[in-house]
Amino acid sequence: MKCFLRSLTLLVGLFFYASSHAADALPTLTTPDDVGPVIEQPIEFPHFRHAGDAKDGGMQINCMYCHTYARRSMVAGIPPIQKCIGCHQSIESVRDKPRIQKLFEYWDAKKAIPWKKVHDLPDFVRFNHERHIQRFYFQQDRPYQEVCGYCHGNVKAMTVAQRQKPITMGWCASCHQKDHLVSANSSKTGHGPNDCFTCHK
Amino acid sequence: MTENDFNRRDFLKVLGWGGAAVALSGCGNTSIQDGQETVTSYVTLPSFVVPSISNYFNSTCAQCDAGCNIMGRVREGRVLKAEGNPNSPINRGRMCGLGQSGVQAHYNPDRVREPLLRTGDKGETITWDKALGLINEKLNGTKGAEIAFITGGMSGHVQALLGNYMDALGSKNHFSYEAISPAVLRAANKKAYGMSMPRYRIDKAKVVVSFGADFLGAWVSPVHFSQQYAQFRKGTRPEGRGVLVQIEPKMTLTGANADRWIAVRPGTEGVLALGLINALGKAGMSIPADVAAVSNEYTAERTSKETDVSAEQIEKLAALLKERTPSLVLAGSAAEGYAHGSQNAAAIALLNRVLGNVGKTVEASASVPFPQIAPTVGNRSSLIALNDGLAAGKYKVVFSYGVNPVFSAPASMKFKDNFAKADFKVAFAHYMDETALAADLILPLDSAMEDWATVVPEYMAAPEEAGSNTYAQMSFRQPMMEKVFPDTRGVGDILLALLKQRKADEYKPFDDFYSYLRSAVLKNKVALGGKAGDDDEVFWNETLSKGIVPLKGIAGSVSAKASAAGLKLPVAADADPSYPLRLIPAVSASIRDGRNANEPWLQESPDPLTTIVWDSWVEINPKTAAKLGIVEGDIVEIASRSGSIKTQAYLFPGIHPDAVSVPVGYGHEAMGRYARGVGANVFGMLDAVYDKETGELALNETSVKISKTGQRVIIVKEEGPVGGSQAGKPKIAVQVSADKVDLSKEV
Amino acid sequence: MSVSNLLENWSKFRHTHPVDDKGYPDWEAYPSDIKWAMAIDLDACTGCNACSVACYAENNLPVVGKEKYSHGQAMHWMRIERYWDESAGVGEFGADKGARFLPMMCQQCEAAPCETVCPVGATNHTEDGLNSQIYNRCIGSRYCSANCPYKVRYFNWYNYPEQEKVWPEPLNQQLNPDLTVRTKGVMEKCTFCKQRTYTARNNAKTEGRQVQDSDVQTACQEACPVGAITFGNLHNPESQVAKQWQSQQVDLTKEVQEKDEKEGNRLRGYRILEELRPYPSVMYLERVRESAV
Amino acid sequence: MSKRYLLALYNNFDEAEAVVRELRNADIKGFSAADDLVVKSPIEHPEVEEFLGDKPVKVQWFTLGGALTGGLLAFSLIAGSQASFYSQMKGGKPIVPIPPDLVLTYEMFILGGVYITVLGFLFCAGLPARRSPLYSAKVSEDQIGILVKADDGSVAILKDIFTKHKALEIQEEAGR
Amino acid sequence: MGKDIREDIAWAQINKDVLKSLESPRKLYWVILLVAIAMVGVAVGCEIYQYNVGLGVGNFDNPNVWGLYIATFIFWIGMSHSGTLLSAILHLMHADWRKPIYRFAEAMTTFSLMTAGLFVMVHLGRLWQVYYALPYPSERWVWPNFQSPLLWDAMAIFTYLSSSVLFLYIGSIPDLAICRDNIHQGWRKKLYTLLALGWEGTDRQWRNFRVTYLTIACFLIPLAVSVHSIVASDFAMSQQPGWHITSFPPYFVAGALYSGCAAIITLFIILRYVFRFEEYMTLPILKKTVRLTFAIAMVWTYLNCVEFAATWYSHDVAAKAVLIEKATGRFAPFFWGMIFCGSVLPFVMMVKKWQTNIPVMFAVSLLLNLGMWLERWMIVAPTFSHGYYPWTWDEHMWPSMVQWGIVFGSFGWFTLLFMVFCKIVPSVSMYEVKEMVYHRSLALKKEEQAVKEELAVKGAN
Repeated sequence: MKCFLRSLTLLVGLFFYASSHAADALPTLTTPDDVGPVIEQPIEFPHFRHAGDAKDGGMQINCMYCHTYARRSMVAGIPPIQKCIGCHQSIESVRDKPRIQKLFEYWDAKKAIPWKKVHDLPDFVRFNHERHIQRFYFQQDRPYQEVCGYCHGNVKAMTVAQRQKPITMGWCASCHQKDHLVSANSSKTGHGPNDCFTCHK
Repeated sequence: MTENDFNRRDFLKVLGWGGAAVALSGCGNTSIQDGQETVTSYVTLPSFVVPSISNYFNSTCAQCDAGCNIMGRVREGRVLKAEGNPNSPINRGRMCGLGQSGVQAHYNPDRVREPLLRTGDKGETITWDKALGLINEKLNGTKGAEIAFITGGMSGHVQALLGNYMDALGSKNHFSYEAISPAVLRAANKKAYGMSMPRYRIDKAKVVVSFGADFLGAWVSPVHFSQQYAQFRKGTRPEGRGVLVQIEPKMTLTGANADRWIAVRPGTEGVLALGLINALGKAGMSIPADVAAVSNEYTAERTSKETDVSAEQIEKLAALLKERTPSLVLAGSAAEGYAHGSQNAAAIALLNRVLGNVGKTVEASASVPFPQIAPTVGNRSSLIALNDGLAAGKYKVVFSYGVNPVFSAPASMKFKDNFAKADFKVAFAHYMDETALAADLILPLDSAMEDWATVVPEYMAAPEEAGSNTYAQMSFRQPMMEKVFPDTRGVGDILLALLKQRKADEYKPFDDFYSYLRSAVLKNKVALGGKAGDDDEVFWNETLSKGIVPLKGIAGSVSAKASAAGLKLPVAADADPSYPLRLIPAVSASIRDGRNANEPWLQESPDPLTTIVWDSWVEINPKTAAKLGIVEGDIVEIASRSGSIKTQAYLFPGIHPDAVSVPVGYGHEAMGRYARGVGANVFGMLDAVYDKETGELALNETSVKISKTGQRVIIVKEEGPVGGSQAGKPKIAVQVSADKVDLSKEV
Repeated sequence: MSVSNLLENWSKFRHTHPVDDKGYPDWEAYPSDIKWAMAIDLDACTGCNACSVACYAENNLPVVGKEKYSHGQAMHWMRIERYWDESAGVGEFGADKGARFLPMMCQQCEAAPCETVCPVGATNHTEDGLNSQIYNRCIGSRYCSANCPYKVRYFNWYNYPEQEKVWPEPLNQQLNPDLTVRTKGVMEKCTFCKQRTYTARNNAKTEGRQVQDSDVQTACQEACPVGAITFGNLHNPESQVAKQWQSQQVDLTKEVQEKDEKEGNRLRGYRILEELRPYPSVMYLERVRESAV
Repeated sequence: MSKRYLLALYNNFDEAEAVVRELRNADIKGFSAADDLVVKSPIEHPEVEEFLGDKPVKVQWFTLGGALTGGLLAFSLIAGSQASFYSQMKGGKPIVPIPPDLVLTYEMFILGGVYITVLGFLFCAGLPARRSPLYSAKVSEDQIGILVKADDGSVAILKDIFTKHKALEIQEEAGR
Repeated sequence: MGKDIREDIAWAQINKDVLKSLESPRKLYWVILLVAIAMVGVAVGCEIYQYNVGLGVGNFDNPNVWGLYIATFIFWIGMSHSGTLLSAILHLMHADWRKPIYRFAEAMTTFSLMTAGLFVMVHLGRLWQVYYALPYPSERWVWPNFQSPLLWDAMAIFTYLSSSVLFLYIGSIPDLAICRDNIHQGWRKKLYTLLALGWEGTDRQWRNFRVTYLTIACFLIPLAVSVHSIVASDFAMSQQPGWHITSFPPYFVAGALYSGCAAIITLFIILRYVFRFEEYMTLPILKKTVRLTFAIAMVWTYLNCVEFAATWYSHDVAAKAVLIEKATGRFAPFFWGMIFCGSVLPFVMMVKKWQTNIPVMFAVSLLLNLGMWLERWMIVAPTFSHGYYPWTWDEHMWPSMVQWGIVFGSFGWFTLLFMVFCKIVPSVSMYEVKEMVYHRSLALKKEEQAVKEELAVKGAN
C-alpha cells in the first residue's frame, strides 16, 4: 500500500514537474552542456589575438571588419584570403609563424581555405545576420562584441571559434519573446517575430 | 586591396561554385550541426559580390531565335535562374517557359563533356589538340567546294568568324537550316512589302486576323508579340480592346485566345483571304482593280464551299474589318506549309494592302549597319540543297552546328544515309543527338550561359520611344559562371582555333574568342554607342553590363504595293480516299522543333491545349474520331505515303474534321534521358512536297490515314476526367461578352 | 506560456484577423501593414505556361516524370487549367470561341480551411496574410490537402532529391538556396515566393520605409509575358493590386460581393469558390470575348 | 493476546449467510463481526453486503475528483499552450478557441475519471495485496469462504459455529 | 427456444471448461494463428517498402490523398464499439446473457483500437516525426494544434484505448485469480500472480469492484459515442462535399455498433468452435446477438437514408454531385455492394431458422463486415475524387498492392492479437458465467417452488 502511494505521489509529482516546466521554463542561455565540440580548422585562427581586448594582448578589431557581410547579408561570411593578406603581407614580424605560412601557401596556390562551419543551422532555417545587426548594433547602439556574443558567445577569448550557445528553436524563441527597446533613444519596445514562416524556409 | 590581374574567365573561376553549398533537402537534420559542412570561401572577391545576395548578369537567351534579352541570377558562382531584362525592347523583362529552361540546358546531365572520335561503331574520348589536329588533317587536301557547313540561324560575331573560316577554306557551302521557320513568309513579305520581316504592330491594331500565325506560342518572337497582345487586349488603350480572329485548321495557343476561332479546311487560307477581299468589296470598301480582278471570282458561296467557313461568318468578319481600322492580317505557318504556300501568303498579304494596314500596323524595320553580323536566317530549302549535294557525293567534310537534321529531315529525303556518305563529319554538339551520333568527330560545346557571343535578332523590335524605323540592336551573350564541364569549348573559340590553322598570322593576336570579340567591339566603339575618347575598359564593361547595344540601323521601308499579279490558287482537289486526312505537324510553344526536348521542365509543362505531358499525341476532331471509332487513349497508327508513326489519340474540338495534328519535336532516339523515347517523331513521315516558289518543304502537305492498333492507354495529362467542363460548377473560369463589361475604366 | 501570454492572446479573440462580421477590411485591426494579394487577368492570360516553369525554377519543384505524372503526383505549384465553352451541349465542347486558361495556385485564403486542421500546426496564417507551410514541422497527415477546396497543396510522395534522383548532377546546381528542397512526406504549396517577399521586407526595413510594388515580384508575375499577374500589398492603397481590387469592387472579407448582388454588374473581378468563405487573396478577372464576330 | 485466523469453506451462500448471521450475533472475545470477518466468494454476490452490514464504497469520490482534475488540467494546458509565444493564427479562427478545446476537455475529463477511478478502486479494495495466510483455491472455484480473526481462546467457539453449519473444510492458521 | 445456458452446470465445471481453452484449443486455432502471422508479414513488408520509398508507392495522388488507410482506420475504430456495447451498455441494462461473450467483445475493442491506431501511423508521410503531434513540453517550445480534429481523434482514441484496456483488465481480475489458483507452472503462473494483484474475492474487493466496474462502464458509453463522433468530425468539420453533413456523428456511431456486432457474430462462431465453448456460447445467445445486430442494421439503414435524403433535398450541388457520382460512377459497384451488404442482407437475420444456423450466420456476418468496410471507403474516397474543384477530379486512382497489402495485413494483425489474447486470458468470463448460472438456477428454483406451491394448492383443493 505504502509502496503504491509512494509511486502515486511520484507520478503526480512528475506530472506537475513536467507541467510546470512547460509553463515557464526559460532555458538558461548557456549551460556547460551546450558548448559545441572543438572543431579542427585548416588554419588555427586565433580570434583572441585579433578581436581580443588590449589587456589580453588582442587588437580589438571589430568583428565586422573581417566578417563584413554580416551587416548587409543573411550570412556573416568568411573573409576572402585577400583580406588576410592585405594586412599580413606588411606585417613582417609574424611572417615565419606556421599559421601565417599556411595562409600564404593557400594564397600562392590561389586556393580557398576550406573552413569548417561552426554554427551550422539546419537547412530549413533562415537566420538573417543583417536583421539582428541592424536591430542591436545600429539601432540600439550596443557594443558589437555584445551583439555578436548573444549567439556566438565570447569569441574574443577563443582561438578557433566554438559554439557556446544551444542554438535550438526554444533558445531562439526565449530571446524573441522578450521585449527589447526599438532603438537606443526610444522607450518603445517590441519583440522579435513569432511567425513560423519568418525563420523557416 | 591587393592587385590581382585576373581576366574574365579567371574571375568566374575564382567565384567558383565547386565548393558552394547546394540547397539540400531541408528536413534532414533537425538540429544544429558543428563542423560538418564547409563554408563557402574565396581567395578574392570583388566588392559587388556578397554571399547570399544575388548578382544579375545581362545576357541573351539562346533557347530560340527570337533573341530575348535576359538576366541571369547568379549566386555563389552559380547561375540559378533566368529572368527577363526589363530594358529589352524585345521581351521587356518577361520570359517564356522555354527561355526559363535555359538553365536546364546549361546544367543538363546529358551534355557532351569531352571531344569524341568515332572509329567504326565505337567512340573514344580524345583531347582537343588531337581533335583540332584531326580536322586540320582532313581538311588539308580537301577542296573548298567539298566542304560544307550546316548551321541553324546565326548572327553576330560568331557568324562573322564562321564567314571568315569558310572564306579561308574557300568554301561557299554554308547551309543555314531551320526545321521550323517562316521562310515562305519571308519571301512573300519581301514581295509584298519589300522587306522580309517588317514590324507588326498588334498593339496598334483594333482587329487582328491571323491566318495560322501562332504569335503567342511559337511564331517568330512570341514573348515580344505577347507583350503587344497584352496591350492589344487592354480596354483602357485608346483603340479599345482589340479583337483577335484566328483562322487555321488546327487550333494553336493563339487560336485558343482568339475571340473567334475559325476552322478552315487545310490549305484554303488563301482562298478565304481572297473571299474576304471580295466580301469587303461587297460591303462597300474600294478594292484596287488588280486585286479585284483576282478576288472577284471568290464569291461568298465559292469561298464558303472551298474553305468550309460559313458565308455569314465571312460576311461578319468583313464587316468587322471594314468597321474597325487599323487592323492587321498575319500569315503564319499554318497558311504557308503547302505547295502553294507562297500563293497563300501572298493572298493574305493582299488583305493588308486592301485594308490599308501597311505603314500603320505593318511598319518598316531597320537592319544592323554591319552586314557580316546581320542574321542569316535558316530555312528548309537549304537542307534540301545540302542533301542533294551529299547524295551526289559532292561533300567530303561536313560540319554541323546547332542543328539536328538527322532528326528533323523527312525520311523520304534519306538524309541520314546521304550524311553517311561524307568522309568526315564534325558535329559541334551540346547533346549526343541524332546528328552527333551520325558524326565522326563530336566537339562538345559550352552552354549559352558559359559562352561569349553577340546576337542580332531577325525580328527587330524597337522601344516605344525609338519611334522611327532606325532602331536596331545587338545583344551580348556572356558567361555567367565557370564552366560546368571543364572540357567544353565555346563555338567561337573552336572556330578561332580552326581559323588559326588556316590564317595563323591574322588571328595571332587573339588568345581566345573573348579577346577577338572585345577587340572587334572596341574597334567599332563609336558605332556601338560609345565616344571616341571613352576608356576601352570602361566602355566594354558598361556595354556588357547593359547587354543590349542599340545601333543606328539602316532604315528600311515598306511598300503598300503588294501585287495580285500571278496570284493563282489551286482548286482544292478531292481528298485521296486512301489517305483521307491532312496531317498538320504542330509546333508547341515549349518543345518547338525538338532541340530543347531534353529539358525536363519543358517535358513536364503540359501542352496548353491538350494538357498532355511526356509524350506525343494525335489530335482528332471528335466527329472524325466517331466515324473511325476512335476514343481517347487509343493507340493509332498514322500512315502517310512516306512513313508511319504510332501514338495516342486525343479527341480535340479545336481541329478541322479533315485534319489531324501531331506535335513535332518528340520521338528522339538519342539526345538524353529526358528526350529519348518520348513520343513519336512526326518529321520522319512527311511527304517530300515543296513550295513551288521558294522550294521550302511543305510541312502541311502530307495526307495520312489513321487506323486503330487495338491498344489503349490512359493519356498522361493534366486535365481531369471532365476536362474543360464546368457545367453546374461554381464560378471557376468564366467568360463574359465584351459588350457586357466596361473595360475602359479598369486599372 | 505565462498567464500574461494567455490573457493577451485570449483578448486577441477575433481581433487579429480581418475576417469578421462587421464591415471589413478593417485595416486598423490588421496585425501587419502588409497583406499580400494577387490579381490575375484571365483576359490577358494566354495559357503559355511561362509562370508554371518559372515556379519550377524559383521554388525547386521536382520534375516527377511520366510515370508519376500519370498517377496525378505532379508537383506544379502553379498549374494552368484549360476550359472549353460548352456551347455545343453538355459534354460537347465548342472551340469556336477559343479556350479559357486559368492559372491556379494556392489562394492564400484569409480563413483557410487547411490551417485549422493540421494536427501539428505546420500550416498557419502569417501576419502579412500568407498561408504558411513549415516543411520541417509537417508530419504528412495530408489533412490540409483533404480540406483544400482548390486542391492546390502538393505532397511529396517520394524522396525526390535523394532516392528519385530528380536533380542528377549537375542539375542540382540550379537549386535555389533561398528555400529548401523538400523531402518525402511533407506537404508543399505556393508561398507567393516567400523568399522574395522576405527579402523585400528585410530591405525595406533596413532602409526604414514601406514595401513598394517595385520591391518585389513573384516569379510567375516576373515571367508572365503578358503581365496578367499583379502582386502586391493590398493594405497599401497605392499598390497596383489594391487599385485593381478596388476598381473591381472585390472585398477581401466578403463571400458575396455587393456588386454581384446588384443588377447589371459591369465588373469582372471575382474569386473562385468564395461562397465557401475561405476569403481567398487572389482575385481573377473574367475572360472577355467579343461577340461581334 | 495473540490473534489467529480461521477459514471455513461452504458449499453455498445460504450456509455462509447463516454462519455470518450467527457470528454477528455471537459475542466472541477478540472478534468483532465488523472488522474481523471476511467473506470470500467466487462470484459477486450483492447479498453478502447486506448480511455483512453496511460498508460504504468510496470509489465514486475518486471518480469525481479525477474527472474534474482531468478536465481542468486539460483545458488549462490546451488553452495555455495555444496562447504561448508561438500563438499562430489559423483559418480565421481565434487563437484560443473554446469549441474545439471543449472536445478535448471532454475527453480528458473521461480519461481523468477512468484513471483515477481505477486508482481509487485499487486503493479502496486494498490491491495489490499480499495473499492472506489462509486461502483456498476452492474459493475461486465454487465455495464460499469465511475468514475470521479472533483471539486464540475463541478459536474453538468459532470452529463450533462453523461445523454446525456444515463447513466443508476448516483451515486453521498454523499454530503459533 | 432453448436456454441461454444450462442452470445445472457445476461451477467447478465452468472453471475446468474455460481453463481448458487456455491449454488445448482445436487445431483450427493454430491454423488461424499461422494465417494471421502470414498476413501480418505481408503488411509489414508493404509498410517497410512504403516507409523507405515514400507514400507514393500506394498510388495516392493529389485529390486522393488518403486512399484506403483512413477508411480502414474508421472501420477498425467502428469495430471497437461492440465491446462497449456488450459490456457497458448491456451491463447497465442488466442483460445477463451478455456474460459469456462480453470478454472477447471487450478484447475485440482493445485490439481493433490498436489496429486502428496503427493506421494513423501508417498513413503519415513522416512517421519518424510523429512525436511532433504529442503535447509535451519540448525544446522547440511548440505544441500541436489543438484545433485539428485529427488531434481530437488521437486524444479520443488514446482515452478510449486506455479506458478499454483498464476496463478489460479490471473485469478480468477475478478470472486471473482463478487462473493463478489453477495453473502452477511456468511463466504463466508468474504472469497470473502478478496480474491478479492478490485478488481473493473478499467482500471488500467485490464491493469496490462492483462500483468501479459500473462507474467505468458509465464512462465508457459517452466515451465510445464521442470517439466515433469525433472520427466523424474529421469529416464533418471539413468543408468538403459529401463530408460536411450534420448527421455524420450519429451515423458513424450507428455504423460502428453495427460493424462491431457483426464482428462479434463472426468471432462468436469461431471461438465457440475453436475453444469448444458450445456450453457457454449457446445458440440462444447467438440468436439474441443476431437480433440486436438486426436492430442496429435497421438504425444504420435509416441513418443512411437520412443522409442521402438530406443531400438529395438540399441545394448543395456539390454534395449532390458526389452522391450521384457514388451511385452511378466508378464507385457504383462498391456503393451498391455496401447497400446490399449493409441494408438488404440483414433481412436474412429476420428468418428465425437462420438466426441459429451457424454456417449461414457466419457467412452473413462476414458479408456484413465487408459491407461496413465498403461503407467507410465510400465515405472517404468519392469525396476525394469528386470534390469542389472539377479540374482535379480523378477517375484513375486505384490503390496499389501496397495499400491493399497493409489493409489485408491489418486483419491478420487483429486476429493475431486477438487469438493470442484468447489463449492467455480466459475469453469467457468464468466468474460472471457462474453468477449467471447461479442467478438463473435461483430463478429456476423459485419457479419450481411456485409451481410446486401451485400444485400443492391445487392438490390441497
